[in-house]
Amino acid sequence: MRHFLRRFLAHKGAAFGTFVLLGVVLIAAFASVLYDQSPWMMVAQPLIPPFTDPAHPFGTDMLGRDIGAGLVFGTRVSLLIAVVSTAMAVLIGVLTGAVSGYYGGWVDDLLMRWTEFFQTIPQLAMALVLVAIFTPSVYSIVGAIAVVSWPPVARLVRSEFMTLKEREFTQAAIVIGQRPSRIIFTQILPNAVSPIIVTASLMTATAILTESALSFLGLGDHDLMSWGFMIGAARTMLRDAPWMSVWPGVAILLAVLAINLVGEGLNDALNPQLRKRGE
Amino acid sequence: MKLLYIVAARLGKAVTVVVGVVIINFLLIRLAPGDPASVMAGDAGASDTTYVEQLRHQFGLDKPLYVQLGIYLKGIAHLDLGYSYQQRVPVLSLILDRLPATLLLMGCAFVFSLAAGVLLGVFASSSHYARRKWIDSAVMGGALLIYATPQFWLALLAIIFFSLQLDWLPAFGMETVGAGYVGIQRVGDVALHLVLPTISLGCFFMAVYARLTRASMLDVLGMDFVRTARAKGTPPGQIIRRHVLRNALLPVVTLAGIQLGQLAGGAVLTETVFGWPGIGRLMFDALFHRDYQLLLGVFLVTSTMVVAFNLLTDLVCRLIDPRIQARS
Amino acid sequence: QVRGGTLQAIAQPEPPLLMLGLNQQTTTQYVGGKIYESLLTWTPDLKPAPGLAKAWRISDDGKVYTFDLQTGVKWHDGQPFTADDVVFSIDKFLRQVHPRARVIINQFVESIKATSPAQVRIVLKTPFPPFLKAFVSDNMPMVPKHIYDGTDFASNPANQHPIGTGPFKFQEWKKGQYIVLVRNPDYWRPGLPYLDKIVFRVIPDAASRSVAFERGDVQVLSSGDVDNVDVKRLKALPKVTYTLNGAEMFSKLAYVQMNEHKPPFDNIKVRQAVMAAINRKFIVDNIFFGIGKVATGPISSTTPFYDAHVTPYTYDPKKARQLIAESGVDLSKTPIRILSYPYGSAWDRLAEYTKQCLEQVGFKVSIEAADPGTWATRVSNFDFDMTFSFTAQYGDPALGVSRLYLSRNEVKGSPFVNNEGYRNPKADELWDQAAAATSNDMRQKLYSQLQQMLVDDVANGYLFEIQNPTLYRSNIHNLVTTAIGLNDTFADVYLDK
Amino acid sequence: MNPSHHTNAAPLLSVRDLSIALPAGGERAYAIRNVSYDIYPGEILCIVGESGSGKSMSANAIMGLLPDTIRAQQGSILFRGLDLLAQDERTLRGMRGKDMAMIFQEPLSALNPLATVGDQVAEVMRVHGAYPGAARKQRVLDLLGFVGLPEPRMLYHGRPFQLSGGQRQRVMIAMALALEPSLLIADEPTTALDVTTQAQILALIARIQREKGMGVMFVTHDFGVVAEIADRVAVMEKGVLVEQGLAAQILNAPAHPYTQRLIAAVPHLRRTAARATVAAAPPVLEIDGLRKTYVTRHGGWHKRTVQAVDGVSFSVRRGETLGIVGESGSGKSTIGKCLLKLTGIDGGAIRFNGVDIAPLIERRFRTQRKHIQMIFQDPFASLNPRHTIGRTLCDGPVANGVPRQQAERQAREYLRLVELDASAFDRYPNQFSGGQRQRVGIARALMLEPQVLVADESVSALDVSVQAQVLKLLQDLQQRLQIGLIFITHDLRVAAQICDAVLVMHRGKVVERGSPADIFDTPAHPYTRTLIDAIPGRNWQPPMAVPGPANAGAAPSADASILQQDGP
Ligand SMILES: Nc1ncnc2c1ncn2[C@@H]1O[C@H](COP(=O)(O)OP(=O)(O)OP(=O)(O)O)[C@@H](O)[C@H]1O
Ligand SMILES: Nc1ncnc2c1ncn2[C@@H]1O[C@H](COP(=O)(O)OP(=O)(O)OP(=O)(O)O)[C@@H](O)[C@H]1O
Ligand SMILES: [Mg+2]
Ligand SMILES: [Mg+2]
Repeated sequence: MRHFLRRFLAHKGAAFGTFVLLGVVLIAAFASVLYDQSPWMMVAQPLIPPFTDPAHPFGTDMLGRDIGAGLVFGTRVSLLIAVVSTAMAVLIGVLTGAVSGYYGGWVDDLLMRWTEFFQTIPQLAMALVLVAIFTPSVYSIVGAIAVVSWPPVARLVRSEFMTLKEREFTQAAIVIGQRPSRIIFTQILPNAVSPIIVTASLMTATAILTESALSFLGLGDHDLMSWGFMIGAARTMLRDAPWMSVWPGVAILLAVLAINLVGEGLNDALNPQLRKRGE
Repeated sequence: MKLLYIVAARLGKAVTVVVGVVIINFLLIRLAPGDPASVMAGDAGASDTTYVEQLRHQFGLDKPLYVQLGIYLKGIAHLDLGYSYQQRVPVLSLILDRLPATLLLMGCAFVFSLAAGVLLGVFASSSHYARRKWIDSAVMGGALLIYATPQFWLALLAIIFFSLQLDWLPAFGMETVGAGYVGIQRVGDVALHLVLPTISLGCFFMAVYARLTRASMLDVLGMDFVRTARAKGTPPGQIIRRHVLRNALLPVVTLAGIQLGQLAGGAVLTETVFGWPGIGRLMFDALFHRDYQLLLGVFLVTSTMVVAFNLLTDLVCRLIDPRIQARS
Repeated sequence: QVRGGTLQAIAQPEPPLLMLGLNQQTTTQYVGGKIYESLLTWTPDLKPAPGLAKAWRISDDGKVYTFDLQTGVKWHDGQPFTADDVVFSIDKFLRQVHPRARVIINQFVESIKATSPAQVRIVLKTPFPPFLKAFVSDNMPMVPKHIYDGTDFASNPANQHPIGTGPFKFQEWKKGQYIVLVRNPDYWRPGLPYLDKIVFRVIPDAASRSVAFERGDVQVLSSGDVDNVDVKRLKALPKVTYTLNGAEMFSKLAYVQMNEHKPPFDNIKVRQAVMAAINRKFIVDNIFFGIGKVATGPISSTTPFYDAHVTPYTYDPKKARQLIAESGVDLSKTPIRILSYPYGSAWDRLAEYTKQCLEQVGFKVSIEAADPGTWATRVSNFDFDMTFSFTAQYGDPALGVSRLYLSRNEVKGSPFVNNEGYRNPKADELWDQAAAATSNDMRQKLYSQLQQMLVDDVANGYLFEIQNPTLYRSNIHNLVTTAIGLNDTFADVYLDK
Repeated sequence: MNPSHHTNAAPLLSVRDLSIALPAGGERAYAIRNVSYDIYPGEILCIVGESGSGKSMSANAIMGLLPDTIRAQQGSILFRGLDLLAQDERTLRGMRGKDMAMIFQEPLSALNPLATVGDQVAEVMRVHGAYPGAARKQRVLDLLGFVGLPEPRMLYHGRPFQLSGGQRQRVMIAMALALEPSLLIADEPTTALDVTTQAQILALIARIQREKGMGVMFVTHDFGVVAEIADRVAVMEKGVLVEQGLAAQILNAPAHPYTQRLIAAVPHLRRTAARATVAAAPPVLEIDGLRKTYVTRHGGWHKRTVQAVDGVSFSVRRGETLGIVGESGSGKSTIGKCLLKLTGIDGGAIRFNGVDIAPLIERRFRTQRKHIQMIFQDPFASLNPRHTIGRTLCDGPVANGVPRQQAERQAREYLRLVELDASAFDRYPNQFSGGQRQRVGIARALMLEPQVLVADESVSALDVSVQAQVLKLLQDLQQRLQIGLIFITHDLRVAAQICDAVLVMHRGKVVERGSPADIFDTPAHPYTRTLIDAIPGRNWQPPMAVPGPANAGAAPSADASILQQDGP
């Protein structure tokens, strides 16, 4: 573990990513300390440019809402949506992929056909349809992102399982008489965790982008302040109040960047291939 | 012969998948509140109930769901994708109207992202291999930055900068309307219009390809046969070109197949921002108007395309790597 | 006046169809209004002017309408336009397919006959003074009998290649890109139109549309083409003309609709509290960027029979809280959901603003997003607590206002009727009397009474009168000359060189 | 073998005082230290030593193919008087493949999977500008023929995956020979191959060396191979060259204790004493007419069937050791898999204590599993890297309904039995050496107190010295617990050493059976004879009376040294 940490932090990008991500998480956690009022609250003159009013360093939007508050509370929502949807996608993907890869045969055939159904429709299109159908809300957005992003996880886990189940320690587990469910969860899964973690970290980043795209197209949750929502709302003000979209744009960029860097760091640290080459 | 069999078998599977997609979507869409009649009433800004009922009857929406599904599937079997409720035109002709624009943008963005991405990836990895790591870091850092930027944001900024401030490129649409260009002039005009959407659509995947190519190249560079090549006295440039690239390309091709599939559904965001008359926007509008048949038609066409691209990817992979043929 | 030139405009959202009888979306009216005509046109002060009818007479009892048609009018395919076409259009075509016209026709028209090839006589069942106002192109477009009679109107191939009598003929429609109309050389008004061509472009994104105007790619922006925030910037550009005229016939009015079928909004005091909790001036200034005018009641100031002397509501959160206290309603037990109105970002902002205001006075509020399909269905089925909406008034309260309040219009299944569930027998009676009264004084009296009543009851929460900014390059002339503004025929529009 | 030339010729290659440092954090600070040796033209120098002793490092250093992170620190490598360490990459590149060539260990991965065989062989000529034009293709074909590949014309356009391991290794050799280098470095070129192929390749290298008069550096860890081809031998231990000399001298009269220990651990083809024969108890396991056919789909309708096991019958009693030998692909592992029901069978019966277990479904058979256990081949792959040893050991009893506490007690007991430290219980597999891991594997199998134990190549992956320890342990325990042991191996020396009876398999069929003595001394079947002839260095008998710890396996001290070497 300590080895792993050292390797991970030796990666400069990963260290930076972790630093930013920690900051983002802290901001999310202490949002209500930083700003005691709801981000929806109209607290000042509309359209104060940034850095002109010390009370509102990030400026205000057309309703006089503090952009800073929006950013801070948006962190919470964007992160939540990203993390929850990724968790759901990983859960579905891992279950499907594990069963499919472990049992093979017709079970595999059936599950893979099912997976294909979801892969055949382009992701964003599918997400749009789902959100529109189940009416835009944080639940439907999270659900839709999860639904469109699990198939790659399933495929990944499936292929991991297909190789791992041929590994001798799995065979050993069969030979000593363990049940399939135990073998799947205690023997194979822990060994497939690192690629899953890496994929999940990247999916989290994609989820933030997807949420913002949905918001941009008018399918965000109107009760929750998210970065995507802020950009979507600022779109019409792009010319007159560019700061309204620049701030959340930068926030998304930073968060996605950080998560990616962390993902890459994890990848390098967890990937024995690279380790062997002594990098 | 063998190839033919594979293609036939895959086609069989593909058809089931596409039919499955259609059925699932058919049922899914019906879960949505509202139907085409109510949306039309809403758009008209007025209505009375009998009018709405009458529309429903006219569209056949008053029949039981399974009957509607049956009718629809029977239509598909005869290549009849039905009628758009909103636009009162056969769905197929609407889609065919939009398809060329989608294919054009898709093709350009695909070629751009793949070519630029692979080049960047190869460049970065060979810099890394040649121990010029800072070049590698710079290229990859740039790629990561592009990857992390929301696409529509980039697109909006591009319009403002390149077409408004600099006035270099047209901001939207597919061609200059009413200019009456023909032949080469028209090609040039369309090409100019393509630049911004292609770049803003392709950028994301370019970054993805660059990263993937680089990682894959570095993986292959660590393999034993590279050492064999070095032991023969092969210079680094040749090692990269003759040995590494082809071996590293396989995951890139696989991903490219997936990207093509994603593009097949049109690019709603890009089409929205650049007013590109593609299939993504058609789908989006159909969705909001509950234009069921049109929406299903779009899905049918795009999923058919996705399946076709998957098949194509498979074949390309087989060409690149003959081992796959032997293995399956 | 100079002949020639191409006018570039925007059709957004892209109309599904140009056949005005079958579709009434705003853009269909905009584009279709150049192809189809009605019997009359209306001046900005809502006086009738000749259209396809050169003269018209109303009998003293207000029941018989006689129209003398223009002569020498031809359909775009060369067939002559006659009284038979008028009879067919009204009696068969519109009666069957037009969601608004059919209501009027079914309710009031007893018979319609061609008395000569150039004269039509319509007999009403009861007097209905606003009847004449129905004769505008979007409500009563004239359609060719020789093409539609005996066919399935909805699937007639001519819908894709519309044939009307207007100054412009349909030429080409590249779906998702543009629609091209060309000059009709056989137009019945000699020498007109001036323009050779009108191109309507499809540009889905509002920001891109304003860029298009700035770059000069399009020369006209109709209201809604760009967000209000951009209007301010665009109208300050050199050689750009800005006008709010041309919407007199529609006089759209925005309101907050509260579901009076259930608590808490079944309580008048709660509704009054809402009116006091919202700063409507702020809405107009900051959400709609000053384009609009705070409304006083259900009838717009640009619609006849408007009465300004009703109880005013002012922004007063304290009063709102007091009203809630008086109502005895426990707001914590009745959380409300605002169903957002899916027609643009300003409406989203309005929902967000309203939510903040209401929470300030003690409501518990959440916002539900919806797409147009969901919105229409839920409002039609009374499945909402609060939402926003706006409707056009069509130049007369009897055409565009009463439909929202009559208790007989409180039926599930369609939006833009009495969805809020306002029930007041006294008001119903007044509406009917006012619609049938033949004297304008009488009507004014009845409508004044109604306005006071609806405002007191907060039948809907009247927010503001929507103004329609039109922006165009200053070398364009005669663009907005009638009560329907850009939806008119453009026969007189010309470009300076 | 002709060791007389040193005196009159200058060395072809002369390694002097070479030290190579390892990056920090490794198991030791240097890969090799102060190593010096010479290679003369026309001789084969074998470098032996156990895994990790630095054999490959010194070979790679000569070619200038050390990993990026590793550098030679001091010393010199003189090739015909030219110090290779002082040359720039361009010069070295010009020499590689032309003056010196290398054959790598892994025939699977050392060839570019996507390029044709012909192109890959021709490449070495292309980069050095030799044999231009049509001559080049002819040269490639000649080379392919020279290394004994069939149908060179067809192979020219073939790709590596279409070749067997032995054939690939021949392609590598052809590549190395293309420009007739004066120095050939072969890094374990036969380790991945089965005995018969190994014998062919060794013969080939020896022949080439004689014909072309090259100097050959041959890296191996197998003393049999050394005995087969070496002129001179250098022995390495943990990066240090401990002994070098003429082959005969090192093999038969090793001077350094480490060399002595290594040689003592080489299994003997002849067993020292016959074991007490097993009582005529009823067989615990009887196999009758076992058949297994693999069907692989080849793209379309074409099927390829492999008769992996074809009508095999045998039986094992408790306390008896049955060896199954045969070349690679003869179906040995498949028998093991069938016995454990890890794969379905296509015919025959598997009677365990008289009951046919073949038709049982998995759920029913699971309760019986504990009686038939297996020790897996690869000590690295067979332990779940994410579980502690304790957990791995307890999993079996727990799965069979034993309470966890009791299982843990039992596990500690077995750890002692296989001579592992009690602290092993809480450690992870990566903290153990290969030999220790294999002991864990044995303990895992024994935890369930099986009546039958299948050991599939259980010691093949281990170094000779460790191999000897593990074999000893296994034999002891098997006797103590009266287990019917089925020992699968391709190493005839090992089989000869521990089995009571041996089956010889060839293409899925049993071609001969009998006691080890019968089989190795008087093989009846021609195939058996080929197999025995292929044993490298079969004419060499490791000296018995080597002083020092001959019974290294039982000695805890040896264990401790392994722990230090491979520990975390
Ligand atoms: N790329 C590398 N990075 C760091 N250490 C390495 C690397 N390659 C080898 N080593 C270490 O160098 C030492 C010598 O390794 P080498 O490969 O020469 O052993 P070997 O004698 O060839 O063993 P084997 O018989 O297993 O091939 C070992 O301790 C090994 O762990
Ligand atoms: N899963 C499989 N599918 C198809 N063929 C297989 C499979 N497993 C083994 N075979 C084939 O069956 C034959 C016997 O294989 P097996 O693994 O039993 O050989 P082996 O004697 O154990 O060889 P080795 O010494 O290399 O381990 C071989 O030809 C092999 O290619
Ligand atoms: Mg080695
Ligand atoms: Mg085997």
